[in-house]
Amino acid sequence: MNSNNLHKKLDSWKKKHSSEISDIKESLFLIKRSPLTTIGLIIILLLVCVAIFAPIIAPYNPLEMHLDNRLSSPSKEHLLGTDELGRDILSRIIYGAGVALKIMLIVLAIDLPLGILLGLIAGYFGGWIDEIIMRMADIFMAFPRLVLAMAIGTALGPSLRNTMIAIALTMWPVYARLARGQTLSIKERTFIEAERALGSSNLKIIIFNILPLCFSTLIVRATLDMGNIIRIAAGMSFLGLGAQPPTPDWGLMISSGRNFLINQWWVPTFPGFAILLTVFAFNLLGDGIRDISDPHLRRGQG
Amino acid sequence: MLKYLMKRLLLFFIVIFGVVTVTFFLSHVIPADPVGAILGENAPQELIEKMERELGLDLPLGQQYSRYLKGIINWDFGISLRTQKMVAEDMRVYFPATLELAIFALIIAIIFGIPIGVISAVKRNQLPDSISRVFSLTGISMPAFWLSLLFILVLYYHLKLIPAGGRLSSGISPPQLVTGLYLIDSLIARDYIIFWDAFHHLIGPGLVLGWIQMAYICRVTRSSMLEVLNEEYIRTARVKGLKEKVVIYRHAFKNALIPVVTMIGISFGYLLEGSVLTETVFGYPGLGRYAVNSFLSLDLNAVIGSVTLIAIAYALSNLIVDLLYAALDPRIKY
Amino acid sequence: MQELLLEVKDLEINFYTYRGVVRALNGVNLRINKGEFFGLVGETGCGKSVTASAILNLVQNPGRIEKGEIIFKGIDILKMSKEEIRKDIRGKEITMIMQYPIAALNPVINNGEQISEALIANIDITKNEAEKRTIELLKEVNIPEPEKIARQYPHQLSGGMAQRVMIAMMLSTKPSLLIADEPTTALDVSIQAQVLNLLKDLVVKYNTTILLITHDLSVVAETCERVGVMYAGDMVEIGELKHIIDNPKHPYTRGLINAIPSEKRTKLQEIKGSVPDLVNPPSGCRFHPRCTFAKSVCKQKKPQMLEVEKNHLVSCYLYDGQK
Amino acid sequence: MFKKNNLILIFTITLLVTLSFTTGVAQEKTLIIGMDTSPIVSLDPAKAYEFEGSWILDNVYDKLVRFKPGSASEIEAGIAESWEFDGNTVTFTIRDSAKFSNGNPVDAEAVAYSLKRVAKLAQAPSWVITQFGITEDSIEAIDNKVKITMDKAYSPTLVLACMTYSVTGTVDPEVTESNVKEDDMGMAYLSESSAGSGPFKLVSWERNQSLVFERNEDYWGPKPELDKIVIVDIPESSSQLLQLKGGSIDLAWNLDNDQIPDIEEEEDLYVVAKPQFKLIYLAMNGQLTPTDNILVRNAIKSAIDNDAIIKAVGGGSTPLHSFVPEGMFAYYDGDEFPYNPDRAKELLKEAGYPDGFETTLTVPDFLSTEGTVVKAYLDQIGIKTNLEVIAYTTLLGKYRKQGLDMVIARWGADYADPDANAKPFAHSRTIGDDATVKQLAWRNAYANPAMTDMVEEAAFIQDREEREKVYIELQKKWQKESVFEPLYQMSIQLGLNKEVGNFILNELTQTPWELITLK
Repeated sequence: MNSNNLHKKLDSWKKKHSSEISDIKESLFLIKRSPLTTIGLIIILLLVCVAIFAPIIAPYNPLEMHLDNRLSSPSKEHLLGTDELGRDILSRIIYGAGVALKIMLIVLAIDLPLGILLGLIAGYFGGWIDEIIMRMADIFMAFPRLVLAMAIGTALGPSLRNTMIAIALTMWPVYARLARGQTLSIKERTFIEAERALGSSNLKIIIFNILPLCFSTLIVRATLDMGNIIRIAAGMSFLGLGAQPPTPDWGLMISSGRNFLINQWWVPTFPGFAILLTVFAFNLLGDGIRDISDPHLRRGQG
Repeated sequence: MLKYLMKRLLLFFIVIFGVVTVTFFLSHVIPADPVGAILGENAPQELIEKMERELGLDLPLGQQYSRYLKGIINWDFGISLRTQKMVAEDMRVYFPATLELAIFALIIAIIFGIPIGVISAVKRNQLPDSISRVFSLTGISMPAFWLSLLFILVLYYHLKLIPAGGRLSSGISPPQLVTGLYLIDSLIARDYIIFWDAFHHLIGPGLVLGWIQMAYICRVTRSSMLEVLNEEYIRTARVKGLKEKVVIYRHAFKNALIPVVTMIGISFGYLLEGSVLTETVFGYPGLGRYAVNSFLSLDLNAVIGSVTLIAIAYALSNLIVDLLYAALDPRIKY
Repeated sequence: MQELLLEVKDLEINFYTYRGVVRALNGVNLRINKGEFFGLVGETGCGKSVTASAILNLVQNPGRIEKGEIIFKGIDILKMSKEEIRKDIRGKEITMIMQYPIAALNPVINNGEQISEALIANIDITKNEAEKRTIELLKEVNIPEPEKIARQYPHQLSGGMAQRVMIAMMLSTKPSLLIADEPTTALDVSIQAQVLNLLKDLVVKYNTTILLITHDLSVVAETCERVGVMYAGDMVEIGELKHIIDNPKHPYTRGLINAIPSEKRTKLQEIKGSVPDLVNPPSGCRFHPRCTFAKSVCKQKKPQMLEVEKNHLVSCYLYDGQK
Repeated sequence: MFKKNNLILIFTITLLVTLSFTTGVAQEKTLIIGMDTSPIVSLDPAKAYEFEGSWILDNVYDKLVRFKPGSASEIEAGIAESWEFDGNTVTFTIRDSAKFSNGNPVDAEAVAYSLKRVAKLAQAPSWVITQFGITEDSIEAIDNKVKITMDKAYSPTLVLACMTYSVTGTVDPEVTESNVKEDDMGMAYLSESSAGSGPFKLVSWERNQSLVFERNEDYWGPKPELDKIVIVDIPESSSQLLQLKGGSIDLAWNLDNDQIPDIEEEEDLYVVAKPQFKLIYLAMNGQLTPTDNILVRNAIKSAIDNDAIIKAVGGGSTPLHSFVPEGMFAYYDGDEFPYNPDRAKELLKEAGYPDGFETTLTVPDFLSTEGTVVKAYLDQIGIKTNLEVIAYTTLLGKYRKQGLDMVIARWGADYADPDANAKPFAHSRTIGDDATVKQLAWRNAYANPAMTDMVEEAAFIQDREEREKVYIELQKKWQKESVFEPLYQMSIQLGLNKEVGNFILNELTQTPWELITLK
């Protein structure tokens, strides 16, 4: 009885959202068809696995020093060599995956809600609230991101947490603007008018009608930014404004390894490859998703 | 048009005001001791306090802020603690260096980025597209500081193709100051040795920044071209029997250029950003390195000065892009 | 005997999409005579526009011409090289006007230049002459102040004006065949008639053949001499205008006619069911699931074209063996 | 006979040819140095206060006295031929042969002017002389003598050691006075020009590019072999190494310890190394729990393996357990708390922290390796250490407000006397704002009146041996009670091309440029 009811509900839901469902199906198909996107996705999945199972995969403890085995070149024991404190570089890179992913996820976890909130308020209510929020956004966007992140990072003091806050503060305007634009366009649609006529409160309209639509747009944008976040965080660490030693952070590893560039090239080089590969994978995915989500680009791709 | 320009200018000043305010308060909440750092760990307390008084660092924050605003209106950011010179004067030396580097990189980026992007779009999902996408995505994904290190290792150390860093070789003195851009100044002075030397020094950092920017420009060109190639008027052009080259370059490209121009404007901002890291690694005496050093030593006046200048340059480039729009797209009239 | 201009034989086009292969054209046959005003009617998605694209060799990815012939003036276009088609066919022999004229004009090139460009590309003419000729052409399509319009950009034009510019452009090279793909659909009703009449006049003047593609039977009724009706990638009926309007044979054509509001009918009849998904088209006659007369044979084999009267062909088993 | 004549002939011809050759194609002898010049703020002796600046100024300006080449304890005559201490006064006799690089003579007036200028301008390094109570009024030029009156009768070794500092460099009053801007006594002008009598003069300074020096032909001492010295700004140590190997520079100033073995491998390069009067130390807050507990502090002192730290930074440094560095008068090499993790754990237990505790260790960015290693050792005895690596400026800001739990920092002696380090490390009578010397001990909120008395007393002991005894006693006490644990003594290690010779360094980073040779 109950399950029957559920089925019915599910069916009606499916019917109601048939276009969305087929959209998702189509997107998945397109991802599968684009080899580059697939490669990106596979690398990311691998990376996530590496991050989760780091303690199992990593051959050594990433923090363990062996001062008698400093700066040894890649060998059977240490596939990517050791750093200036005799730590195994491969293990540090493996653990670094988790650090990089964590930074990215937390930044997005701050920015998506923040951007949506501000964008919704600005777009839905308009007027002077809109004006204030958007001018704030303009000001924050008037800095090149790294410079602003540097300023905030310096002010808050260098730490991984503050790096994430700094990067998040530089990125919210993008999301706020998107959410605002989306809100504005949705607001004018007839079904919102209808809801309002039926006496729904602003909050209810925002939560049930506007929010879900904003969210999907912002998610697409977020996939485009994922690589960027990791890259900027690495830059901050490189300048000494990010992760603190002995954290196995890739940017920090390059920063402390840069003086060994000539004679112990593996110390700064491998973490750089790790950053490149990760950001590259996220960009492949982001590009793919953007291609798919853009109706103009979708057309003719089939 | 005039009204639009006025509105844009007003916004410009609001943004700059905001930037200065944000930077000021950000940099003054830090419990730092820039004076102590400059005077060294051995400096006695009285001396530090004396210098702080001289610089007005002992005043209440509000008072310091109003002093700053007054100064900035006269383009006076005070004295840099680190270099002991007027910040405005320092920036006059460092900014042209960054400008030269940025322009050089931008030229590289445009020369390569646009054609590759066009080819990529035209040969969509074919081998050239895949190659160019991987190439440009690599550029976008590349940490600038790391690429700079690799360039030094490979191009300088192993291949001896570029100098290790700096703006001129040690024996060569800068040309007569006209624009501050060595390439142009040396040409004005007809000193080709300086020209060649300055050019030689630009290659390394220029290629690093250029490659990264090229990637962005290439990407935007590609997607913009793809969008345009789906437009009806492209079909019309084909129906007319125009050559494919004409269809792509005259009909599609001209339309696709509009977002590309925006990207180039934004690129300029990215270049300033990239120059922070690249200049540091290459030891290129530009504004980016000046900003980093100021940040690290919390040389507050210099921090505010360089950030303000960067923001102005950034905002100006956006303004120019907006005006360029009008020139490119007859549909836009302000 | 009328001279044959274009013959489409057994044209089959598939689109390779994510959902599977869309069988857009299922062996279409079509003959267009010189100087005639031919109408191609059907619902959206029935393959009429694809047919037009195929004639210009502009079928876009992921579409592919699987088999068939398109014989234009005795030569199979499909066997020509891309470059030959571009040089000798498109622009010179066959041109096309589109549904959304403003979108079909390049927004960053002024109107005059877009026309003279077509002239220069196809005719041995200097730039100066081309510009002069452009103004004349604009006059011919009844554009007031042609010099001014030539200097303007497409976004400054109304839809009707833009379509006139398109017509001037596409007729500038005196092509043998002009394909008009829904030329009036996007225009205001008052302008529609003007544009259609203009087309009619110019066909005579330029001695051009027109292939008019539309979903609107009334447009066909006003202008065309012969009509082809398409359904789901099949040509179901071809005949002179009077055959189709007054004596439709195919059940689908009948349905279409019945759906037109007119004085005679008090009740509009809708065709039951919906257009099939061409990834999995119905077997045999693609119309059979919606056909009230469907027999078992209809499900098994695609019916052949039968001449039910002179110049009136139908693809339906109802008439099998009648003649 | 014939044979001999022949030989002479051949010899003469060879000589002539060689001579004409060398004079004809005589190349300027230019030494090119790669250095991160960004620390150099000003080249005015009254203002410059960083190693690089002082290193340069020692060769552009003459001081009253100086250390013998390579030494940091033996004083020799500078611009003053002789000197005489009498209670709280000292009188220097100025040599008469010295000339400024523009030909003006160097006289007692000029010396007195320069010292008064330092006192009046009161810039960063001025305290090196004003600490003796020297003011503008206490400096007098009498004929060819300069008489200086101090507020107390300080130990002559201490006073002379301070007089070797570059701040006492003699500037040309004429040049300085003719370039005064807004009462600055020529400070703006001298910051990028030179008006000295040293072996070299500054020709140009293009910031972030290069500094160029030329020989002062009027120098009173031995004629320098070099014609020119160019210091090129190369901020990155790896770039310096590369350019040294590539031959575009002759000397790399900012090499990392780990780059040294690479230089030693190269056939045409060599290393000049010298321990410096600079040390890296760990300090604990004397007021905050739990480091206010002496047992906890001693546990931490026992927990750290100094040798491991030296290894971690790439070797080349010298172990150090007290505040007087090796090479300085009254050096003491004993260690009350050598590395002993078991003892550390016991001490911790005794202090009431058997399971350790959590704390924050703040280090400046350039000492992050040291911080990482110390953290690892503290973690081992159960002290959970959060490492905080921050910019030096920020660190100093917190440090000066007594706001750090634990810190690793560096300290450099300004003059070669134990007093230079005893004061900051051991002089602190109170931790309140009324303290007279708010130096390292005070910054760590640590007061020890008994040690403070000893520091003050030692500064006035005239007898060298007795003074040494007091300092050694002080150091033992300091090791047992204080909040400091020295980690190591820093060394300077330069990479040079073998064509450069006689490059001498002392513990205060001083090099007589006039002695440098170049093939």
